[in-house]
Amino acid sequence: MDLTFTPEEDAFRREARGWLEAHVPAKPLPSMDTAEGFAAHRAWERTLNDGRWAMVSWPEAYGGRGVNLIEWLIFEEEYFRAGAPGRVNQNGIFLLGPTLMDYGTDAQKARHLPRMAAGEDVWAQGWSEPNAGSDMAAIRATARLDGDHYVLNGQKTWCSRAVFADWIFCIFRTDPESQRHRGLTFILVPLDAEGVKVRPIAQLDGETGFAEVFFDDVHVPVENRLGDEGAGWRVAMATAGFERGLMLRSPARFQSTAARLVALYKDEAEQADPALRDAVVRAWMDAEAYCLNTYRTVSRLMSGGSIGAEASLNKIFWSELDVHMHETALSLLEARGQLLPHAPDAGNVGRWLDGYLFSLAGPIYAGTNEIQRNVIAERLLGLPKA
Amino acid sequence: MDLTFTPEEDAFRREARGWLEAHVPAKPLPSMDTAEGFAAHRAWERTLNDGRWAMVSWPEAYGGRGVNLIEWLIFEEEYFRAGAPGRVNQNGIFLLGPTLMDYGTDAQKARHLPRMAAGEDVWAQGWSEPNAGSDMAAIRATARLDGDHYVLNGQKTWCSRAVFADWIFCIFRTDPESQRHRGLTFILVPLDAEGVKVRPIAQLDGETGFAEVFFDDVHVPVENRLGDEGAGWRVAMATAGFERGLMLRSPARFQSTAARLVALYKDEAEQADPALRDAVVRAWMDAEAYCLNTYRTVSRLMSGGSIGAEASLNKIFWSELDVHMHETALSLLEARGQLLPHAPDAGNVGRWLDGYLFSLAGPIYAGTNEIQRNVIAERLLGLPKA
Amino acid sequence: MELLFTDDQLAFQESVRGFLQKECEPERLRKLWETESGRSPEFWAKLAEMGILGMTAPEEHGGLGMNEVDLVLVLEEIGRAALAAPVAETVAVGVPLLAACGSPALQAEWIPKVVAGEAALSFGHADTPFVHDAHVADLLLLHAGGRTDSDIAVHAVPRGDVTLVHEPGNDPAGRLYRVEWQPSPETRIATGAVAGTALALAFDRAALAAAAQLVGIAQQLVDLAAHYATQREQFGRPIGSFQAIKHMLASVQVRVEFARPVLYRAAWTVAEDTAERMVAVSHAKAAAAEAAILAARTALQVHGAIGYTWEVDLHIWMKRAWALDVAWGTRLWHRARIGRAVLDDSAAPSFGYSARA
Amino acid sequence: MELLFTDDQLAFQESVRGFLQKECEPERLRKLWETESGRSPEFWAKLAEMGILGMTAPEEHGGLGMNEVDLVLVLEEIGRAALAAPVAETVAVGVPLLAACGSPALQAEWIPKVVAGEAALSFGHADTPFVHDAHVADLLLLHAGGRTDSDIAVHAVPRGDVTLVHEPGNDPAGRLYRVEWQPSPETRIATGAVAGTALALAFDRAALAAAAQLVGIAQQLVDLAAHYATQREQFGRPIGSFQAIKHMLASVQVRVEFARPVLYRAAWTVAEDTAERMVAVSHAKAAAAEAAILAARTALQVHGAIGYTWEVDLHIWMKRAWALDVAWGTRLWHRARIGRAVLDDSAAPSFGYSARA
Repeated sequence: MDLTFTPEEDAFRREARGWLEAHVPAKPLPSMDTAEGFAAHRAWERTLNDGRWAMVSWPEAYGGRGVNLIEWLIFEEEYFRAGAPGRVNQNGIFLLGPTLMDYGTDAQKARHLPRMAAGEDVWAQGWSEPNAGSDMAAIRATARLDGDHYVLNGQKTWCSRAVFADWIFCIFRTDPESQRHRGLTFILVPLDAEGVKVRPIAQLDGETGFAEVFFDDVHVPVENRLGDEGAGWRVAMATAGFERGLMLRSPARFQSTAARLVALYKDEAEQADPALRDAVVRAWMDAEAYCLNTYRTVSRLMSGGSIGAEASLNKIFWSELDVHMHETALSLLEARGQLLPHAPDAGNVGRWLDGYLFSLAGPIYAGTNEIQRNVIAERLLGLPKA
Repeated sequence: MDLTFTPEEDAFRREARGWLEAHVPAKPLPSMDTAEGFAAHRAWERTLNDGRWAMVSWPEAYGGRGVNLIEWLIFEEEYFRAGAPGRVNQNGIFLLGPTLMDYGTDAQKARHLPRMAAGEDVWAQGWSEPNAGSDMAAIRATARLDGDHYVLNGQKTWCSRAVFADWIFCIFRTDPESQRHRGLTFILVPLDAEGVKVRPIAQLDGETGFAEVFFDDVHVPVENRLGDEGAGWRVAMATAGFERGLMLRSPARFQSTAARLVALYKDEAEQADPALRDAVVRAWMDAEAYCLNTYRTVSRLMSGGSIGAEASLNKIFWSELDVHMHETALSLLEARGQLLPHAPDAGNVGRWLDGYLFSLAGPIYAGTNEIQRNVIAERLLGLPKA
Repeated sequence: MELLFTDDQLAFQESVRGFLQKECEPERLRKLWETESGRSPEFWAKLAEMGILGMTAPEEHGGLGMNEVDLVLVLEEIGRAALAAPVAETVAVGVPLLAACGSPALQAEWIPKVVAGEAALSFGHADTPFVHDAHVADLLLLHAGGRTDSDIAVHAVPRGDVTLVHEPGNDPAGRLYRVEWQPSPETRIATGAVAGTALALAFDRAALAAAAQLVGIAQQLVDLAAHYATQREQFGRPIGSFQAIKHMLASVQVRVEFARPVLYRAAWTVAEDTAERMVAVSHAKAAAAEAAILAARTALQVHGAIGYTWEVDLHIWMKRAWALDVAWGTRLWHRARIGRAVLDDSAAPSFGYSARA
Repeated sequence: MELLFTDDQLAFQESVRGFLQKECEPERLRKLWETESGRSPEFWAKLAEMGILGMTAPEEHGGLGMNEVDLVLVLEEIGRAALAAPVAETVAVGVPLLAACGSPALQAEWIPKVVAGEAALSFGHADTPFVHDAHVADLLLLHAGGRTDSDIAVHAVPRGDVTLVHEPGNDPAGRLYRVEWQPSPETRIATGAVAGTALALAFDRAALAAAAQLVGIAQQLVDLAAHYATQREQFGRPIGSFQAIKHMLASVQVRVEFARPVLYRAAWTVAEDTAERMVAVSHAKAAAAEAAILAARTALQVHGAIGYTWEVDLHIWMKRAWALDVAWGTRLWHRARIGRAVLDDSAAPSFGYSARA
């Protein structure tokens, strides 16, 4: 155990911090759920890529820096400290990219990875269907092999970014006789293909971060299949796997929220109810604990360890922490906390309401916390299936 | 709605308060889980009965005062305010007594009620068996009709008071072919009958409030059956019914604990963590809410209403409240809270530890809170059975 | 001693519920949001026809002369319907305050209009930053001066004489305004101790009305989630058959059910203006808000992603819960008020248990 | 940067676990309770043989010269076994304090005896009312004076020279004593800043040791409950197949798992005596205690009535959890200490996120 950063790690941090200080936009970009904001975020991805900071953990051959996971954590810490924009292409960079490196053909890698890195192709993900949410294996959308093409039919939903994205990755049922997680195939689909219809889904705040995607006899070439036919579940599980999930929820995200909460508390301390002090301390503690646990996990992975059902512990911890932090902030803000960001008196506190609404999705997406608790109970604690 | 007490109610309260002030022992009695304490508590029951305060809600014909439920609440308020001893015969007075009045023959009433009222017969209850806890219908102990006797075999457990009690009431399976809650019969058994063996169960605090009771060819006359053969489940449900359960958990019990917690907080306020102030307030609020809800329920019952699955809401509320109050007290007491009552430095705070251990049984006994949540979900909210 | 509503009170609640179910279903609420004011004069007139707007008005002004015990169940229904109209502001707070402080002429001018559905009121208090639905209130009752000082006064100011700054908030059913205005002798309707007493009572009435609505909202959220859980299937069975779903909804129902008697008792203490009023109202507001906030979280979790969308109605009630939670004192504010009475002043007796013999 | 134990550290943990499973099973613990001291000199000698008692002793006194990172996993196992012996007091706190403040002669007198299993130590600090297992400690290290004033001192007092007042507590595995004694120049081993620094460090070592044991206890409680839930049948199936049971145990495991890295980091800050030590130790103690207390509640609920009995072993660990929860600072005490650093002094950097570039 050695909890000091090495000189090399410090140097990497300095380099990242310097670049980010020089390049992070001074003003926050508009929401990426608007056309204007999406374009601005895509431009930011290009800027990152120009500095070779878009995918630091990718191999250099694909435009990354090939850094290890500790360095990736350091980069994320600097990224959040700098208040840099959200990653509009996170589905591509963190989920599909690494999966392509593992399962893709050379042609697929050459075709997709550079454009993904450069922000030229922004990727949406299409996991869920209306009747396959928590029950992810209940997929019904079909892909029928017809010569050198697949013909796609069906519907995907909760496809984040799909309104403005260029491509989507999905799993389809290629064997109509198959049940559950067998007979599925992982396919990459351009969102401008004929027969694809994207319907934005308005969220409860009125924004459209999600969409439904309808496939009506959509033809895609066989080359768009990732992995073998019928292996879709395994490829999808790899995509959703722990290391990649980790990248979407780096500790710095929660530590930066905790730091903002601490600052808010200091502003409000005089009039705040004394009970809130302890709530702020707990939020800070849990953000630290999440960070420490990630360093522990990463240390283990770097020593050849692997991670399985523990990912479910993580999911529960960060999602509950995120809700708790935002609830505490709203308690501190009292009536002001309900103002929308553009209200005259909202100042800079309107962000907490936005963040609260987003945090409430945490215990739901990426596998509800109920599903995660089943996984922990059955796989880690050995309790019998129902 | 009228939340003032009537002059008659006030007069009843005055009378009860006066009698209790004159009669409640100045020093707490020893634990009723010891032989000495049991005797002292039995003597207290006699004193109560002499003043006709043992069973205020029983009809006058059976030695009670025939008061209504509001007056019963008033009596309990005064009883707890006066710090009067726990009721060693509560299983008899509050559970079996009213059931006898509903289901008993005249001979059974005449034989049991006066002796119960006078504390001459103290009753234990025998609901559970080792494999019939939450799953109460899984009863295996048998009663075989043999001429004018039943022959009892099997085992009951968690029989509170059975170590020193005189009688026990149980349900037995009279139809060996029967399943679940059919074919059961409610039978009254003297604990000194031949073939009855009582084994005390030590609790985690070392006291023996429970016992196991073993029946080995125990013969009891047919007259000891309460209700019809095969109707045992119905009679048992009546015994455990809401109104009777209410009597075991009168609001004053929790309000008196809340009042002690408030007093403790005032003593400790200077050095107490500010977060505990809010915890004390919440405890006080919930004790009040439990009281108000009881007055509401009682008002409804007195207007001809009835109560069903709502009893499960009650069970969860009071048991969680009781744990919360004791946890808060122990938080206030810090290291001192772990001292046993006889420790030199325990002063009068050792009672909180005792109370905490007892409170932890609340979410378990009388139907675990998990069972209660099932009942609420299925019967009140209409969710489907699994 | 009886903690029970009369058959008449329960029957009126039933009829209000039926009326609101018919007139105020989510489809209409959504259409209202798209109008400029977000409120409907036609619907306001229907509320008058139902007798709701006249409930607290004195009989001499055409009202029903009822009190908070009569009103509390109606306000629960208003919460359950997520009604977008200043009923609480007008009926629960405005009319009683006007009746207590307004000159006979002022009362005669305004109260009959309210009863007829031709005017609405709202109320601003220094302890809360916003005035709710001020844009559709014809007359604003406003607190001037501090809480207890000699300058304290109640003013009645027509909307045309103030400047309203709209503060867009999360809940379309209750718009928030900062009111900029100048107190003047012409608008002043009470001063000194009379004003102080009336303002404290009006604040408690507003908090009580919020509590009542929150109980209705909480129950509605539980019912919506239970209904959804009965329909929605995953893993080949309704999700409501999973114990996790059952237990989380059951836990919410416990909090909702135990907020009710607290609410009803608070309504009685306001109606009778007893010594326990402040503690009882704070208890009601804190307990109702806790139930509603827990209900919102749980209902969303039960719905899953679909509950997070604009097109599913769930958010209508969630937003109402979040908004009313922090209106007229947060849970912590109210618990702190109880704490002062129970822990510092020893001024709060326990119901029953502390009764004098 | 690496938050990981070495293979040697993990192997030693394994061997300690095996040893304790064999030597310290519940049957033996219960027999010990019935002895007068509740502690076993034979077992103490075995702990010495295992090398546990010498872990922190300097090599010159026959010890292994190890630090808190080496020790923390062993203390976790000691918690998991509910060991009734003053290992934490002696090894984690006493020996390092003696090694830091004791004269060479005093060290040479006592430390080899500890290493050999012939002596035990305990520690008393003014911030905590009781000295644990003082009755079997041969030498007591005691805090005299206030926290920071000029009178502050560390004394080393043989047990024979103090009066022990037994304060019977709920946990048989850790007896509580009030120590009555007179400081004298003969017993004084450090004064002033040296004493202040050493006492603060000793307090943190004690809190860290309690945290480590609490993590072990918490995991043991979860494992016991999971095992029971797999065996116990109701309604014709193992109760562990019910989602309610699954979810409550899963929720505990989350807290246990996230207490671990916090604990390990705290051990490292103590070993290195870094600027973050106090905050890290407080975090570890508060997080470990929270996990253990939740585990105790949940394990009891899973067991049902049987868990409430003396004859089932569950209470052995519950009582240990309750006792260690309030030893060396309660959760609230430690969170308040974190609060002062984070909210008042801005003295607590975030791990990684606040790193200097």
